Amino acid sequence: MATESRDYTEATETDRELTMSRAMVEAIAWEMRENEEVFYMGEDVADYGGIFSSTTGLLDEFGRDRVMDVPISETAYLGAAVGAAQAGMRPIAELMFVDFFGVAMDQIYNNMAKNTYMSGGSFSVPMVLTTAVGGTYNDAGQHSQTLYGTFAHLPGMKVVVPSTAYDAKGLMHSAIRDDDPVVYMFHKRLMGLGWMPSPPGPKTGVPEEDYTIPFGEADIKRHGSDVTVVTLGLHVHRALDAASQLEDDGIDAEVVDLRTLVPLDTETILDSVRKTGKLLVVDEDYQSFGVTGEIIARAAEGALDDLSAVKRLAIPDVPIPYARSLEDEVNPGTDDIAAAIRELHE
Amino acid sequence: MATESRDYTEATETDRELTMSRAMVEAIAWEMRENEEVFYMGEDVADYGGIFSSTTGLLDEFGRDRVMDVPISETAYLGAAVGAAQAGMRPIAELMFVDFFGVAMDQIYNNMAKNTYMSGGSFSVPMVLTTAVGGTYNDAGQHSQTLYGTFAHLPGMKVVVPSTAYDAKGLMHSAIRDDDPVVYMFHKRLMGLGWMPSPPGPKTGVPEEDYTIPFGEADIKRHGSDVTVVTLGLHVHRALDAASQLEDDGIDAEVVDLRTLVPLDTETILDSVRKTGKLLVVDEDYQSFGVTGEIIARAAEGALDDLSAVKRLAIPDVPIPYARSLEDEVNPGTDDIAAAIRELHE
Amino acid sequence: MVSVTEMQTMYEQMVTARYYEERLQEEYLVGKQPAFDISAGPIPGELHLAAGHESSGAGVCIHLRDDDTVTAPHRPHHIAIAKGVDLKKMTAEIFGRETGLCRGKGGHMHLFDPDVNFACSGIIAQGCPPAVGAAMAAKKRNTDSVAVAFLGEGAIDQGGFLESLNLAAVQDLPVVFVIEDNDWAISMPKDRVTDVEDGSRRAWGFDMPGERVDSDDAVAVYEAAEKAIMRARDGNGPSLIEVQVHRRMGHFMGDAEAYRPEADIERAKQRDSIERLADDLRAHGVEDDELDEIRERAHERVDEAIAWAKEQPEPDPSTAYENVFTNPPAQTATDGGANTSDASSDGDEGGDR
Amino acid sequence: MVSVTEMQTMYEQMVTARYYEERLQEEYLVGKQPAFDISAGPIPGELHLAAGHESSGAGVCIHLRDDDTVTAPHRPHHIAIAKGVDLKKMTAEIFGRETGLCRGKGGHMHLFDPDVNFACSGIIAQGCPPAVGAAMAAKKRNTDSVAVAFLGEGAIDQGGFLESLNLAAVQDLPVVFVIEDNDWAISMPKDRVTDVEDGSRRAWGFDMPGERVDSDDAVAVYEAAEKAIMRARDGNGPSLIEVQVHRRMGHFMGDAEAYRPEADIERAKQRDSIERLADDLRAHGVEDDELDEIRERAHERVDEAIAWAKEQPEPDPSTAYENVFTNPPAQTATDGGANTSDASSDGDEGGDR
Ligand SMILES: Cc1ncc(C[n+]2csc(CCOP(=O)(O)OP(=O)(O)O)c2C)c(N)n1
Ligand SMILES: Cc1ncc(C[n+]2csc(CCOP(=O)(O)OP(=O)(O)O)c2C)c(N)n1
Ligand SMILES: [Mg+2]
Ligand SMILES: [Mg+2]
Repeated sequence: MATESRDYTEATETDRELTMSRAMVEAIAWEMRENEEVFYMGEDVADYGGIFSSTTGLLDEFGRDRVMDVPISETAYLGAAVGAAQAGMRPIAELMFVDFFGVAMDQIYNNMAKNTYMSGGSFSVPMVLTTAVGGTYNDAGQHSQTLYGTFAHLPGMKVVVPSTAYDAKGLMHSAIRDDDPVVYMFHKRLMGLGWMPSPPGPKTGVPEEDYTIPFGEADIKRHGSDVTVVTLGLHVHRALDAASQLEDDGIDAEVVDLRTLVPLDTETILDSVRKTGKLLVVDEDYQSFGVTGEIIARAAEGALDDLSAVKRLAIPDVPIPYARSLEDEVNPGTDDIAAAIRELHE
Repeated sequence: MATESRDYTEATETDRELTMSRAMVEAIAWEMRENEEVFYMGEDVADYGGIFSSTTGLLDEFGRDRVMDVPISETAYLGAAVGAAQAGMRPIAELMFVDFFGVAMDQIYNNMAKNTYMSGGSFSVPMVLTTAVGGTYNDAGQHSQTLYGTFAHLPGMKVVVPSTAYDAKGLMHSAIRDDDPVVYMFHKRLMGLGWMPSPPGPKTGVPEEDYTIPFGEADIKRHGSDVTVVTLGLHVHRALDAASQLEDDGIDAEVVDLRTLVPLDTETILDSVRKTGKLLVVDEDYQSFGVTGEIIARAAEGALDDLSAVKRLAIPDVPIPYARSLEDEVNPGTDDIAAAIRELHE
Repeated sequence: MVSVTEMQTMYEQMVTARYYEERLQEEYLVGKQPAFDISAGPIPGELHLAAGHESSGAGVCIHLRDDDTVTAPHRPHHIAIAKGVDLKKMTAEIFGRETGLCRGKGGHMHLFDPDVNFACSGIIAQGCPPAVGAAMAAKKRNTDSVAVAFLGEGAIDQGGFLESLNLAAVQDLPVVFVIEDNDWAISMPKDRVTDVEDGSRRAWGFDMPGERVDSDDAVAVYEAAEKAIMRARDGNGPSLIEVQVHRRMGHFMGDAEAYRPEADIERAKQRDSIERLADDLRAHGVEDDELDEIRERAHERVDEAIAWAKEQPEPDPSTAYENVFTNPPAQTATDGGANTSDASSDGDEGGDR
Repeated sequence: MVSVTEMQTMYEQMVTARYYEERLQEEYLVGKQPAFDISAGPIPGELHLAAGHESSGAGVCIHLRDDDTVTAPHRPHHIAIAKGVDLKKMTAEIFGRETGLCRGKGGHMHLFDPDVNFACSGIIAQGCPPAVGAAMAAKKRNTDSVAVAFLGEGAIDQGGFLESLNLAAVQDLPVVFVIEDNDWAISMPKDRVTDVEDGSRRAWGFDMPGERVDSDDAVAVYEAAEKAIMRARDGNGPSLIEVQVHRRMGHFMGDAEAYRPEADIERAKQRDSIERLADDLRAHGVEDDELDEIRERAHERVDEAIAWAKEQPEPDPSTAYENVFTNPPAQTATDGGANTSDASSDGDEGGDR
């Protein structure tokens, strides 16, 4: 599947810049206006507006019936979202931190993800599961994971990970309109929260009108010819920074933002690898049995002869530690990425 | 880590052959006799003896206090096992089917797996989580999964998958004696149940005395020079059958039984791949973001130059369907493996 | 008050369910004798029969319409029949056929019929949250539809059920939870797993009405269910009902019940709700002829469904790759389909993933 | 009946907790002003302070011994202090230092002290099952140790808590569940998430005694806890207690509480359990001097702990790879440690994985 190869700066060619959080909410509000069947439920999504500003302002516009605070009963309310979706509504249900998936995974992976298949297609589950992911602010092992691989591994869910406001809005429109369950994972560090400063990258120009971004199309956020860096979420920005650093040294890295893990855009990865011959995969999830392994495997399956070197950076199979020195050690940084690209280039 | 390269038939060089279920139970009973702190809890593990005969006879010998039926409250009793383990006991807790993990995953991956790390090592969690895995008997999407990758991906658990009675006993002794949480995944089709006939492979000779098998040592179940087949669980036997079929055609496949996913014996894989240059990974879990990807990635990282072809067979990212024709289609069979080896060999 | 016609309807559903399972049992054992092999024969996999549970399905579902939702657990046939699930397609599904309710993908524990809003599933208490969600949808849409979640007494210790009680209560949702208490959860008697004899007491802690029907008298079930369902339909919120039923067989086919006292098996077999309802009907002046007629009609319908199902085609292997998504992505997530050389030469199936 | 000495002990624990958190708040805000940045300063990450909860920790833990187990939720400091967790090491942990309780790996939500069998964690109701397990171990070993699980009123809707009640009840385990009802779960008031005003009613559905202490009077908490803990210690099974406490601050630092009515904040601040206990002590003839002395001693201890903690070394990055396992496998699971060139040149850390 050829990706529409959009330059990283193109999206910013509009006057209006939004944070990722505002872009997400804009899409949700638009869909709620259009379609009465869309509603949002989660903990602290009404008056609070979402701990990570995923629902700011929605209560005021849509009222308590469509923006619902629910008990701390993830099994009950995520499962209820499945039931409402099977009845034809379009619930958006928020799991406050992805780290909490374990209290409700049965409803997520057995009902939400499988009911379409197991019913032979006679039921659909058109719901969006929104959830905050990621570390970098020292919240330790139960509040800092991304768990990208955990969700992408289990069939039946589409899995979306935006890295910019532009992508966040388009992917949210697509997610709500999709007739299938979509897990929409937003990285806290990219949301543009006042109390958790984002890097400059995720705040981009965002068109006022609604638009969709198709699932399964990776986005080449930087074109380059020497080394392919495949990544997603926060690490798109770290990879871009690393690539900039290396420019002066004449190393030209290509940065592929996966944007969706399911479906996965294998072709864009292969095209890039065929060009550069060198693959670095950067992930904020645990290293083994996850995203990095899958990307490398696809490259090996599809372009083994073109591949001269592979490498990966991810959380090295340890829970996320609390102390700053420890978390920084295990979460791949810009310097780590630059060093890895350099190593591959040699 | 060099694996003790034991011939597949060696284990059978003893008079006494046991089913995998009896070998497992023998190890558990031995450890319960030795150590009063070991106890077993789960649903239907007392009078019933375990739905898959994982506890046959234990109630009679050890009584209800040490072989405990518990309410259908996986969160409560698996979490209780963590608490008892942290208090210094050595619980074995059974999750009847691995497919049910979703109702209790928080206790499994956040408490059982992480407390050692998050306490900085001041607590240990010496427990074994036993669970039945696998399909082939048409029990559909909520009772036929292996979920190998799901467990291996999350750090803090050792993950064990025996394929023979000999391995099952040794790995069980190791699991109970280990000071860390061990997820012990036994494949229903290998247990030697009267009502679900096993292939001949898993029933092997088993020494009467206790013995351990170290974690992190793959076992080459068949030596060969042409193609490396890396697999585990049920598919060890399918791979061995496929290898036998191909012998006549002069194709000499090596079959590596991983035995433990965490820790993973990368060196044995690499040694084999360096020798054959060709890698087939066969898995009964979902294909993407799981075991097959990880093994291929490790081979690519460690032996890219030696690698001339890779291939994988796994459940093709669909829930496990019920009907025989459908389940057979998605679960890699002996013929599929033989065809894949042949293809790689060409 | 129950009418004689309603009693006849319940009777018909109950004898249909009983005979259906007797026939299923026969078919299930084909290929599994003399040695029982769960994966052999025309119906492989687990099979949980509900003989002794019939009053619950019939007594509750008689109050329901097609637009009301029912979720059932792993022991679903009597409920499905009472809810009006298409018997032929359901049977074809159990036989794993292409024209089954789920195209052969679900099997006996996973029967989905959108026409009557029925679904069942295999994990304890799993249907409770979706039933709450169906009720939530009904409330949001301002319809008077209701939802009913069935579960076994072994499921009342499972978090998902307990959370559902609270969510339903605090949002005043039109949902009724029905516990089928057959005294056993596989091999575990109720008193080994909870201190509460009357499972409807679980409702107390959530400020929800709870009521226990102490016998599997279909008319008593009818009355308790009527109250709860009307309460829900009228917008007055959820209820919990426990119904005493009996497990006349092993937990699943092949369960020898070595753990179960002989006397308990005998007791379960003696108290048959179907005979009891027949007596009630006779007491209301219904002739034996009429009862025979009902039974014959039921048997015919069942035999026809089973005969039809057995003629249906097995699903083509390539359909295994379909239905993962309603809107399949334009590209495949894996190279799935490559497991057999046949499948990979068929260019089509990869598209639907 | 509570003795004056016990009241003094509770008072000391309560003022220690209050002052400790006041000091933590100061330290937490270092580097976070003028613009609040959760990841800046010497104490990054979330910080949940328990001002207004002190009576609960003190009134319960005064009945506990070191060999009794306590699990606490995300708001743990007052409980940890009352349980006797090492204050210096706990503080060093909160500052993310190498000599902290968890070598800097846990932080404020994950304090583990094996010496007094204390642990806390960050996911709702997560500590309930392990407390049940500690009680199970005590019963199996025939000791008279007990376990106490603390949770917030927002946690009484979570399956893990509800399942734990049942498991504890059916096995008659020596465990006490203590709900700290501060009226709020972050921004959600209790009546938005459950219909039950008195959380101790949750016990009814499991045949367990439940009792609510309607004010945050430490002596009243003492009495309810005494009864429950002695019941458990004497082998008579579990209990559930709900204690009314007050949240004097935002849910976590940085929470502006825009959702919270001004009057509610005022009300929470007025009713201070520490002042109330001081009055009680005075009524029992304890002089102001003595109270001042207790407070001074508490402040000194806190200041000392904080000063000590701030002098402790940060963990060496290489220690991030340690402690995944107690018995690390001989080989590494990944090539972890390769994230920085520094680490990968250090041959040691790979061994401990
Ligand atoms: C979460 C979960 N745990 C365990 C099981 C295995 N299991 C299937 S049926 C059953 C017993 C159920 O008993 P009950 O709810 O009383 O229903 P009954 O079978 O008696 O109708 C168990 C333990 C499961 N399916 N799901
Ligand atoms: C399973 C789960 N869901 C949600 C959260 C997020 N969360 C953390 S604290 C909290 C509110 C807890 O309220 P309560 O139990 O009353 O304790 P309080 O904070 O008031 O002391 C929530 C929703 C979580 N940690 N775990
Ligand atoms: Mg039952
Ligand atoms: Mg609270």
